[in-house]
Amino acid sequence: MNSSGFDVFFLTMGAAMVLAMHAGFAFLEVGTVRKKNQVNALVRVITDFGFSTVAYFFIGFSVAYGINFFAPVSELNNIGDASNGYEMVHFFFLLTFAAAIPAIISGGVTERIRFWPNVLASVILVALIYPFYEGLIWAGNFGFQAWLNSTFGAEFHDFAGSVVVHAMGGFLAFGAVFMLGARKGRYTRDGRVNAILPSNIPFLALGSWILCVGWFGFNVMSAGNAEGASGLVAINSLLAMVGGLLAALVAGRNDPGFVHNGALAGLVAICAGSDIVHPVGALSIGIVAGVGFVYGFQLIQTRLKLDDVLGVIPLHGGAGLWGGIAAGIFGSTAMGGAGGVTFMSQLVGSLTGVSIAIAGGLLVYGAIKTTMGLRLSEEDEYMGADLAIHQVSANPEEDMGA
Amino acid sequence: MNSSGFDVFFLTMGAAMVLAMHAGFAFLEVGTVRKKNQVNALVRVITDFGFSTVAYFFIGFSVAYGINFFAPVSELNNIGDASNGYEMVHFFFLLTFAAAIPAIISGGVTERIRFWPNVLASVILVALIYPFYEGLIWAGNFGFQAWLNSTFGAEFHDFAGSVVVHAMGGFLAFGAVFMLGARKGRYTRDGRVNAILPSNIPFLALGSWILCVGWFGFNVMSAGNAEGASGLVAINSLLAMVGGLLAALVAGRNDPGFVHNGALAGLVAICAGSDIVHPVGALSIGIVAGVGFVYGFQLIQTRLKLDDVLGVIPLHGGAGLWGGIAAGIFGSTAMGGAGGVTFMSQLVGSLTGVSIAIAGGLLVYGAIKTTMGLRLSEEDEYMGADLAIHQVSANPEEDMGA
Amino acid sequence: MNSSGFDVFFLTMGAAMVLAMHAGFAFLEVGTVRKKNQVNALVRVITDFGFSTVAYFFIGFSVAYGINFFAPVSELNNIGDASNGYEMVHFFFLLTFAAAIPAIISGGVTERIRFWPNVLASVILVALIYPFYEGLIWAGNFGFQAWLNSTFGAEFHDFAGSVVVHAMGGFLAFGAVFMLGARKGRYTRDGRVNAILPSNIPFLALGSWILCVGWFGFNVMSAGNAEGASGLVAINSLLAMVGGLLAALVAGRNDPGFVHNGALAGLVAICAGSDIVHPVGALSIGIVAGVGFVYGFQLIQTRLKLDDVLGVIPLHGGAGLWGGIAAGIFGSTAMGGAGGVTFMSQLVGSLTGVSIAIAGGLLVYGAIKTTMGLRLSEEDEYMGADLAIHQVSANPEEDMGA
Amino acid sequence: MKKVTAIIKPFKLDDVKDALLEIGITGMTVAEVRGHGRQKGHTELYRGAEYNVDFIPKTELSIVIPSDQVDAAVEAIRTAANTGKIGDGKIFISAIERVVRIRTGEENEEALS
Amino acid sequence: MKKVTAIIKPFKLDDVKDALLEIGITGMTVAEVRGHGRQKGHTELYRGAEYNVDFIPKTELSIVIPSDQVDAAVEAIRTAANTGKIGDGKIFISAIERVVRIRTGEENEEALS
Amino acid sequence: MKKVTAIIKPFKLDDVKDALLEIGITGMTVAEVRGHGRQKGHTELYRGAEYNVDFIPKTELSIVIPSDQVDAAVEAIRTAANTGKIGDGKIFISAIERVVRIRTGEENEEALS
Ligand SMILES: Nc1ncnc2c1ncn2[C@@H]1O[C@H](COP(=O)(O)OP(=O)(O)O)[C@@H](O)[C@H]1O
Ligand SMILES: Nc1ncnc2c1ncn2[C@@H]1O[C@H](COP(=O)(O)OP(=O)(O)O)[C@@H](O)[C@H]1O
Ligand SMILES: Nc1ncnc2c1ncn2[C@@H]1O[C@H](COP(=O)(O)OP(=O)(O)O)[C@@H](O)[C@H]1O
Repeated sequence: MNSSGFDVFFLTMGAAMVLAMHAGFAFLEVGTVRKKNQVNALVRVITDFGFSTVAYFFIGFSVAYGINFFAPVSELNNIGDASNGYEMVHFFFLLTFAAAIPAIISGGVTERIRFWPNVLASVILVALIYPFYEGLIWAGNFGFQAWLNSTFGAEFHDFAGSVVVHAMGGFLAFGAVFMLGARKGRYTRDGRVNAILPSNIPFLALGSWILCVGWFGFNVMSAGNAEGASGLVAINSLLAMVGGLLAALVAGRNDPGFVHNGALAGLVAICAGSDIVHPVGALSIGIVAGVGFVYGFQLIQTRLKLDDVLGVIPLHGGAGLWGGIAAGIFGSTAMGGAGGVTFMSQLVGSLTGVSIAIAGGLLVYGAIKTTMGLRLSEEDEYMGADLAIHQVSANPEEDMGA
Repeated sequence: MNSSGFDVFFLTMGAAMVLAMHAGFAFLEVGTVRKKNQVNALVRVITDFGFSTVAYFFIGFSVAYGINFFAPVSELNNIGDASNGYEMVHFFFLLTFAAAIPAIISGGVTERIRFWPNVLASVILVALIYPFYEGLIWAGNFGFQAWLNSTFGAEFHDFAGSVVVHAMGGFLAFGAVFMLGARKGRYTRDGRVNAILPSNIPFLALGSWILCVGWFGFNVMSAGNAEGASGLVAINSLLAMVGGLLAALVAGRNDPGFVHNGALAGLVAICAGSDIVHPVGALSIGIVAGVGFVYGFQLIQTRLKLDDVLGVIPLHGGAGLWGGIAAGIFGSTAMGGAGGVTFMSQLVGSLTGVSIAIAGGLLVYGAIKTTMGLRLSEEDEYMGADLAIHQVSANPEEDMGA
Repeated sequence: MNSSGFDVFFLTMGAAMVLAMHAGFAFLEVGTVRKKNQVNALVRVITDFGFSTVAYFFIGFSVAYGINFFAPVSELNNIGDASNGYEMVHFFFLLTFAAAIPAIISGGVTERIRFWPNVLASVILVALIYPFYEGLIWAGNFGFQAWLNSTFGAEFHDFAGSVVVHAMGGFLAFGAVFMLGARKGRYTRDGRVNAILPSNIPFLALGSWILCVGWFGFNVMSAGNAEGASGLVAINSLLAMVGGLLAALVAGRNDPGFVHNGALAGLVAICAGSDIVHPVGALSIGIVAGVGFVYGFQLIQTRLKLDDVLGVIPLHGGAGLWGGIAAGIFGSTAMGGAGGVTFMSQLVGSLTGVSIAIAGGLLVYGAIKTTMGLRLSEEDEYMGADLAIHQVSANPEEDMGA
Repeated sequence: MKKVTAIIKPFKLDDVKDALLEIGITGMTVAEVRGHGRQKGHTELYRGAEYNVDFIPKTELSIVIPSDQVDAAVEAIRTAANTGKIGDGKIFISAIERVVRIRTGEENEEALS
Repeated sequence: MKKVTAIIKPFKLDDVKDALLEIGITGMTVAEVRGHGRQKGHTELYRGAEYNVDFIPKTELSIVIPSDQVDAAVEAIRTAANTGKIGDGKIFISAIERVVRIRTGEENEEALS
Repeated sequence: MKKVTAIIKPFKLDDVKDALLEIGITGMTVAEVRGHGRQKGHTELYRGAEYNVDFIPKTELSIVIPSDQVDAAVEAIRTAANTGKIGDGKIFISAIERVVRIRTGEENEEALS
């Protein structure tokens, strides 16, 4: 029996689940922003996904893996050792990761970013910056992994992308949010934070649930083929999610936003080590991520005065970085893990990713800001991105009275 | 190792994903109609699904494939060469396609159709008309495919149903919409169109996302068994979806309804050729479908004066027809495709389907109109289908003040 | 080829689908309660899931199956005969069933239960009471199945948990609802029922759709491994769902709540016998479940004066019990089923489950009521659980005016 | 000047507005209200349980006009809002002492229209 | 005739309505409003950030009645709406010059009730 | 005592509120309304079809105050609500005969503030 068909099936399910996560990103954002920006959140997320696909198909994938699809179908079906067009569904699966980069950033820049400058940034990030680091870590490009291995005794281990995807996205958002500035009315003249209340908790929760469920495709299917599917990855994802949500419940004093984001923080943090840490380690990793998210969110908004609307810097950036490092701690055999990792490789690998992200974000968003401008006019921001950009509100029948 | 279990697994996932698409149809409609018709949209879609199942189980499936399930369980488990009851999950998978017919039409006739006459139409379509054409194309009934093959050098190739499902549904809707007439207030006395604004863009987007994700089950699992799963089908579906959404974004000037429906137009159009066209061909097919939807929608409402509420005639009918023909263009080896198709077979096969659909729709809805009546009373239409048919509104606590 | 990887894949999909069902439970409840209790419904469901995971991981799973995970990863990956960490994903799959217990009860106790006492009850049920009965039936503990076999000629057959999960949850809810008492204003002084209208039908329907789709993971993946996947289980689940929804449509006179819950009643009832009854038997089982739900719901609220908000006692309890018994009727070869069941074993096995649930529910909720109190203060109940417990409403921007 | 406030059935708003425009009254303010009157509380059944609908959705239309237009306005509203069924609504007339247009500061009759 | 307008706490509406019905006043119109007064703006904390609640949800109840019923109506509203806490609301009385029932054209006292 | 009712642009509410607080007027009631006037119906295009926006969202602010504060209040509202563009709104002044504070039973001037 030919196993390629099964692997195509396996990755199709994974890709569909991570594709669904993009709907999750959209609804998490729809629920968190004000009503006048809901439509824009929806359109921006799906548009970013569209342009990301094009960017990764024509450029990004070959930057990372040196594979492209400019050959007749008959050859495409048999790239590599595989048949059944395995490499094409593999592309699809990895694209859904790449496209998560703008989806993550979206939650930070929402309610005030202009439409096309945002698209441009997404394209640059998905075509070049993300695949550069992705290739460094997952394709062994430029000898970085080999160097870590010879220097610190192991490669940098990031099974499903705590750092490659999440910390990358979260810290790219840092540059974007910094360049954009805070929403009008977010800070008083004397520097206190004004709360801007979310529009719709059920949509926020819906987004979180979709992300949670899809995440099992993100993590388990990161094995790449059905034969390698691992029950350990599944249970660890579960326990980290639970650790994150329960910790955020307590630290966030029952706030629904914290609870539902806490689950995601746990999942972000477990990606890197889900195939090597012990389930109790996964629970601990999740707990730290959940508490870290609650305090990180408040710290960033009050101390750093960064108006990161959904808290993507602490959620994806902070928890992702923690996940990369935590794999070096809880993955060791001393902690009941499977071993094969070293703390130093994890630390250096993670910080390298974070540095690239911060530098890349400042650069890309800074350049766009100075050349074409990043931000809606004050009037458009006041009116809301929905009417300003899309000429329609979230509930047209009710709002626009026909 | 016995592969039937895997194929059952494969098709169960496919069927579950396409079942989910029916929720997608429901929410796309809920979001697009006025608030006073939301409940009816929901109940009508799930009810249609229920009656479709009964109709296809007792009649439709044997019309198309000559298989029925009126034997003891022990025999059912081993119909055909398969074990593990493969044919029964195959029925489930194909039913979710058949039931898409009334789900598609629903978006055209909503806000004014009576409940039970609509059920009756759904039953007739799913028991007889759809399976007749389905059998013609997918089961080789009545020698139609053989004739195409000998006349034009290839069978009509419709891998996942651009024509068999979507054009069929979309052009059946033509007859339904025509017989029903426009919603009250849709056209002014001097023939201009009045906009009737959608109630809820987030629900519309939710519906679209569910459809997009489920579509990968629709297309990839159309292989029928796990061994045949094809990465090409997956990547082509992705690229056509993206082509459709980006084209509709631009052509529709950022309108959220066009963007989210554009993705679906791309997916409709790629069904037929997803296993044979090149990914760049798929992107092109999607782009044409997306632009076509935007202009087709406006054309139908302003020129043809058909009040097709969700635009299912251009979306499923137009894009489906285009998909059937496009497979004959982009599927050729000259265009980098896998070959094995001819333009003429695609054209004739597609137009045959469209003709059956138009004739069938006019006949069925016309007959019901003259015998029992199709349309809500003016008063009920004004009050809304929710209160008129279901005695409850979409937000009872708020609307009906307790 | 090693099949463990495929089985891990198989159960991961099953677990993810049943995990999604918890979102379904949440939205079914969000839509049914009043607006002032939506946030609480969301937070309570996800929190219950979190604590259930911890309780089942540390205690419940070993109560039921004698397996725990307190060993290094290298050993965990090979528990039992399996590799790839199969037992860990098996845990995940079974946990999603165990966690359904509080999710089911939640719909009965909503709008008035205190937060932490509810968590405590969930933990006790998932750590001890549910796994006790689960082990009795599914792990052959304490010789109960052996006794049934020798006494009545067959073991108690509950393929996917009509009784083990649903009747257990539904009748545990009986004790909870009884101990809590009715919502303020639910009954007039002279004993008539006041309707308390649902807040949001689209969310209710969304919850139902998510549950319906996820259920195919619940049932089909109950085979435990891909080789055992059965098309009969899939088609039977489909037909029972359809039977339930159509019957509830008619009996409930087009009410959207009844239709969408009727589908679930059919699915609850088919779990037990889905692998042995004939599809037409499944349709009949669903029809009875759908009608039974409509009348059971009204009976319980008007005659028994139990304020079971979502109707979980008739939905999960009533239909679950019926499903357990029905497997003994329609599963017989005389009815075209696969045989291997006896009516008496089904009856005794089901009633044993129901008895344990009623006793357990009264005991646990009674004990918590007398020691720490179960119910919100009158003022908090009036204000709503959202503001009382979570300091935030479902639409903060709109409700809390910033 | 007088204020004419009409409580009408919501679906009659468009007709009433058109009738007022026809006689040259263009300034008006509308609010969603709920009313109780002869057309009063009724009891409905929802899934076997009763509930009371005490207040019925109505639309409140207010126009401030010169005193000599009151009769014409009342007539226009009456004709347009009438369905002949209970619950058609009421018109209340009261005195307005002064009117100011915010934009220009114009007062009274000049500020109307 | 007089118009009696009461700004009350929303959850008191049912009690006030019943109290008015008891003294024979059945016609009333209700609107959702937001109020500011002694019970004024407070600052709350949401996820570590402050926000101001300047206006508090209130219900505005208007009844137009013959002048001689005003005292009874005021008394009924006061008793029913009183919780003794700040923010219980106010009653405003003003003159109504004319009333018309849309359905029948009846005027003034006949048009009330 | 007088009732001063201002129909203003919704986004000006905060400014108007602050202006009133500044001159010592703290009691106020606000409602969401829709208005028609000089700034009237316009036609928009949605997906190739036209629709009419007949009424524009406005905010209605009512304050009941002693007669001698009316001028100050009108001035404060005018200044704060003015954008100079059509649709800025109107201020209507009418008489209030009696005011009662529900909580204490205080009447008239005492009941204000
Ligand atoms: N005395 C009143 N004061 C204030 N509003 C009233 C009064 N009487 C009636 N209304 C309003 O007018 C509406 C219609 O009045 P109703 O008595 O039901 O019918 P009709 O106008 O045909 O006599 C009521 O719903 C209520 O909003
Ligand atoms: N002068 C006023 N003009 C208009 N509305 C007022 C006035 N004073 C109070 N209100 C309304 O009455 C409500 C209650 O008044 P408040 O001063 O808070 O408490 P109390 O009625 O107990 O004195 C306010 O929220 C506001 O809606
Ligand atoms: N005569 C009137 N009676 C009641 N409300 C009015 C009247 N005239 C205007 N309004 C209200 O005031 C708002 C603004 O008036 P408009 O004529 O558009 O602009 P402006 O105030 O600049 O003259 C209107 O939308 C309406 O709500």
